[in-house]
Amino acid sequence: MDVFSGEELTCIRSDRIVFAGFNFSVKAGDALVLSGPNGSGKSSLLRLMAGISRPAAGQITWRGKSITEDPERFFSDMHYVGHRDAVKQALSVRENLIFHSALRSVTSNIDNALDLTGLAALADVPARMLSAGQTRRLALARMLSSPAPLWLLDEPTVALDTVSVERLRAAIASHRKGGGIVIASTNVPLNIEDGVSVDISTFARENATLWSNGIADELGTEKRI
Amino acid sequence: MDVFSGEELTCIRSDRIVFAGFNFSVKAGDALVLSGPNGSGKSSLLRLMAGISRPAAGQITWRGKSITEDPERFFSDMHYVGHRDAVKQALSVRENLIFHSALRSVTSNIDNALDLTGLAALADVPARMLSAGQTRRLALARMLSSPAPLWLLDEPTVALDTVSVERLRAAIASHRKGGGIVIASTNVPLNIEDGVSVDISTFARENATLWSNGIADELGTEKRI
Amino acid sequence: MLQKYANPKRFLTLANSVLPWTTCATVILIVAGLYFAFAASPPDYQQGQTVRIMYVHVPSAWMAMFAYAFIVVASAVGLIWKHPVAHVGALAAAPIGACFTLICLATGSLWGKPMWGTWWVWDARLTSVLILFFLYLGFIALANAFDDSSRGEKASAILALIGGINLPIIKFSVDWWNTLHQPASVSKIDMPSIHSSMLTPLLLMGIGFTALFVTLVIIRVRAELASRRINALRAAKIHAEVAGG
Amino acid sequence: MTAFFALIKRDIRIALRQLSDTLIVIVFFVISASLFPFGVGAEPNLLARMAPGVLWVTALLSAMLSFDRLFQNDFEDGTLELLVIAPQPLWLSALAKIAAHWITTGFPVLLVAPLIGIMLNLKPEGLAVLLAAMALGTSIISLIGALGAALTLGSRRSGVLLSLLILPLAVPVLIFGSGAVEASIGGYPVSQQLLMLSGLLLACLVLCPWGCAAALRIANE
Amino acid sequence: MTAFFALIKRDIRIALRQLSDTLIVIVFFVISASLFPFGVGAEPNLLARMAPGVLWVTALLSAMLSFDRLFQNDFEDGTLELLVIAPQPLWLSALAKIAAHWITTGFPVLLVAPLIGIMLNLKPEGLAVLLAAMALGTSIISLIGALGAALTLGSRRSGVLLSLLILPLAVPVLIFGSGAVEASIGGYPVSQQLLMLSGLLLACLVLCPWGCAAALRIANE
Ligand code: HEM
Ligand SMILES: Nc1ncnc2c1ncn2[C@@H]1O[C@H](COP(=O)(O)OP(=O)(O)OP(=O)(O)O)[C@@H](O)[C@H]1O
Ligand SMILES: Nc1ncnc2c1ncn2[C@@H]1O[C@H](COP(=O)(O)OP(=O)(O)OP(=O)(O)O)[C@@H](O)[C@H]1O
Ligand SMILES: [Mg+2]
Ligand SMILES: [Mg+2]
Repeated sequence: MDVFSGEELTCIRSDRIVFAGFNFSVKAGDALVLSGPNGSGKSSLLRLMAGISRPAAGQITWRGKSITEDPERFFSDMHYVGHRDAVKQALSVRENLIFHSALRSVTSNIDNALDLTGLAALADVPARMLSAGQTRRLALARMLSSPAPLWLLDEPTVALDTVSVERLRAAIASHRKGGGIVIASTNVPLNIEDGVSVDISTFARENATLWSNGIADELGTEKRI
Repeated sequence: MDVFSGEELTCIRSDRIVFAGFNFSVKAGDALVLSGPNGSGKSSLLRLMAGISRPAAGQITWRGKSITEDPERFFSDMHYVGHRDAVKQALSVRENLIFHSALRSVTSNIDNALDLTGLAALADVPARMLSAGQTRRLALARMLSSPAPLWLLDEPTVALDTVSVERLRAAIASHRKGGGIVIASTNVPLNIEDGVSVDISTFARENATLWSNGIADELGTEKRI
Repeated sequence: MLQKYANPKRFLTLANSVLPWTTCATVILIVAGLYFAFAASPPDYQQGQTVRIMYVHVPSAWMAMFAYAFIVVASAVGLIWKHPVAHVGALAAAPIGACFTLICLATGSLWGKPMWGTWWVWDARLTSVLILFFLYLGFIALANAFDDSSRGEKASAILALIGGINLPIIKFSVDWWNTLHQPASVSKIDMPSIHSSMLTPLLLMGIGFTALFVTLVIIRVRAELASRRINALRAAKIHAEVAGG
Repeated sequence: MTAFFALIKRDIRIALRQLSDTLIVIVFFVISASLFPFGVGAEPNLLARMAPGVLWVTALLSAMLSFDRLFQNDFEDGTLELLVIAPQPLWLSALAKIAAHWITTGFPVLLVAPLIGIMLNLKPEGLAVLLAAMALGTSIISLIGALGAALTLGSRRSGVLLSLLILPLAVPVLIFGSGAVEASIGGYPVSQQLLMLSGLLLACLVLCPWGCAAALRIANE
Repeated sequence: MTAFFALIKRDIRIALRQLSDTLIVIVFFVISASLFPFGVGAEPNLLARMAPGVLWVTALLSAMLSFDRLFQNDFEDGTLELLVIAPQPLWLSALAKIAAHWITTGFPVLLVAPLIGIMLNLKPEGLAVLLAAMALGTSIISLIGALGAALTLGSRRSGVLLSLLILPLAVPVLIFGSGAVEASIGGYPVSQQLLMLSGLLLACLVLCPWGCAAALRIANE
């Protein structure tokens, strides 16, 4: 059974159609890797999937329900790590994690997350003093500190050193073994075991803009633009 | 003859010695690749080399003169691309480049830089609408738009797609062929042809801090603390 | 010469040998000053007993300015020669100077009530002392506003240098503008125009306050250096762990 | 609700990371209020007449200074995205941030207001009313300011105009607030002004968190 | 010098694209000054007495709203690093940013000041002097404010800390500025006050860009 799927997704950014007619569906334990050149819409797609923005057309389903129908449930089943790290410079590493886990209803294991990302020794250091890769690890630790079946990761390996990349790969593997789903975008080969790879740029519509050559008609009026 | 060199460099961040006794020297056409795990001091070293911060001890020489002696000349001979992209969201891609080239005294070729980074089509788009990789390319275009013999690059390939990485590699090769110098930090293999690689973490001093166990003595009073 | 004592270790050795002397001097001078001020000097023929406020007011006004001058010099040394201890010294002196300024303001307005009939007037000298007080507060707040202590001490050092213009304004405001406040009579360049029975306690208190200031600064610098050493050791331990694991 | 309090706690912790930060709010209020004697001259009667107006303007200003940062930091570092997709309603998160803002700026202002009133020769009869009116007024200002801050975030075009419309909304607060103080000094009843302020507060409590949530969602699209 | 003007041009362009930051200063100036008739009652004589002081204090306080952002954006996105290592002196870049700040905030305030003066029953004799004094005064405030902004860059709660630093330094401007207007209304000569303001401007022109440059360099260490 498909746990997470999307149908005929169209993304419009500033009146330009970035991609259209994108379908996906993943089951428990699956991994989906989004690739494509810069600007092809990987981040935009992940933001649609996470419910941060709404698709211009099409819909996304989580466990048989549209994600707009019961957003609270969907949001508590999902972790999103975007380009930006959501790290508060003034707070210590641990305080950052405590805050983010308080936003979620499930119990969380912060020490475990710190160990998994190799940040345990830095727990009480202000985040301002972290290097670029350490900051990125803190963002990943946020995800590892509380369980959720769906992980949406936007270029998770950026700025990580090789040891940390290995650790992340191990975390993804064990997450999938437990029935978790991972959808990640990347520009470097991620080498996720038997992950399905999709090149999002094949769904681009050259020269298609919302107001040119009747795209608005084509999308139809019953689908929200 | 050494064009750019540093002697016994020591870097202190928030009272902690990140590395000490680091020496380097590069000649025209050389490439130096800095590696090391997250937090080992790659970015800190590049900022010392660029003259953004001052070493706690040691000195850096450009064409036989300390860079603090004639900073204006050194700065006009150097390009630095850091973790942060220095891109103004409210300005268009071209306006961003025009501004940065106005800061430099040499004439610049903005259209060429746009072509080299594949941003020509996006020239009049506000930078706010760029994707992560496109923003990074804009930062690199700033460097390509005006000539300077020394390039200091902090993880230049972050967020770039494979085509852009190839383009960057080509730009670096042609820069070196013209007698340019490249110093780059990276966490992923950069494959720069016959570039020298240094692992900065071998210069770490465990337990060494400014205020503890007489480090200030050790650094000596004739070297600035 | 300066270079030598910029080093935390050497500074501590020096400070520890000086401290007992300044402590003794403080106690002796202030006790003697208070005796002359309250027992051995006459009331003023015009101002009566209230003149005794002067023996606290004037020395603390001097110290308010002296402490700020000290901060300016220490900041300049810290910025130009990059001596870490100079910055620590400036930070140590700031709260002490702020206290002297507050005492000067408080005793001044206590004195102002019987003399001028009001607690406060917006006259040039009074206003510039109030500004000095705000500068102290700004200096302290700025120095403590950064996670990285070295950032804070450098930023506040720049503030101190620029705020230094206020000092001549305070000093000469009474000569430049016609104000209610008394012009200088003790600290005039040529000869003091004040009777020696009043001058003695005034000078005793002045020197005593200076000794007090030096003592307090040394104590505070010592404490600060110790706490930095502890923090630094802690940070080093953390990062050694990071590098190791 | 744990998320609600976690958000408040985090914002307060960031604001109060060190003690000097709290003191600064108070010092700012004191300094800006004490600027008026410099400008106007130190005549006690004149000062006393101006006191209510001065108090309210400086209170509004000290709150104003902090609004552009209210959501900006969270927006830029990506925390706001996470609040949008946190498993709790966004308006509740917005309300939590507004509450934290009030606690860290409105409340200290409230505490020192009587002192500044005395410094400006405000008659003692006015102090109790001043406190009551300020408690209401600073809350309203926090709510309205947050709405303005949310609107200016990201979506530049519409945000600018809307925030300019928002700012004049604070004017009624100033009018009723200083009106109440004036009335109490003059010995007139103040219930009408306080009632108006309470009504405004209620309206803002209903509208502003909702508006904030909508604006924040748009900013993150 | 091309870099100098490029910097001014860029800052003005950004200010025009993000109008809210610019307009908020003027709107606040108008609103807070026009509050006084409400707070004090509309007695023409009393208003006229207060007018110079109120004008100066509200102009200073509303300028305060804009300093927060002066270097902040450039600092966060990394542009400031590049200014530090640009092949032109950093104090010149700082001066360019200060000039742009004055053009986008000080100058508009100057333009509306006479209108507000009339609104507050300021005698027409005072308007010319008001303009002259304000032209000097707003420039000084821009210079001092930039220094404060540079010093507090990267600190916690920089907005409020900034005011604590700037307001005391700006007090002389206030005293001489409103003094000049009051003197001109009373028919006294104003040359002494204007001379003092010019002297202050000169001192600030020498010290502030230098201080800014030093502070910006430290902020990027
Ligand atoms: C809050 C109000 C006051 C402040 C801020 C203040 C400030 C100062 C300062 C800064 C000095 C040091 C001047 C110097 O050494 O050149 C000073 C000295 C002095 N003050 Fe005040 N003062 C205040 C009120 C008064 C009052 C009410 C009186 C008495 C009428 C007074 C009498 C004096 C005298 C006699 C000196 C010594 C001048 C000399 O011999 O140099 N002050 N005050
Ligand atoms: N702003 C800062 N203040 C204090 N310490 C800092 C600051 N930035 C970095 N550090 C510390 O300095 C050390 C070196 O950091 P740096 O950013 O140079 O590392 P890096 O090698 O570039 O790492 P990365 O691969 O993650 O970018 C780290 O241990 C970090 O904790
Ligand atoms: N905030 C925005 N407003 C308008 N358009 C945007 C915005 N962000 C991105 N775009 C446009 O949408 C398209 C897709 O951007 P997106 O960020 O999804 O690309 P991406 O595949 O993640 O690229 P990258 O590999 O560089 O991260 C791009 O063409 C970009 O120009
Ligand atoms: Mg992306
Ligand atoms: Mg780095």
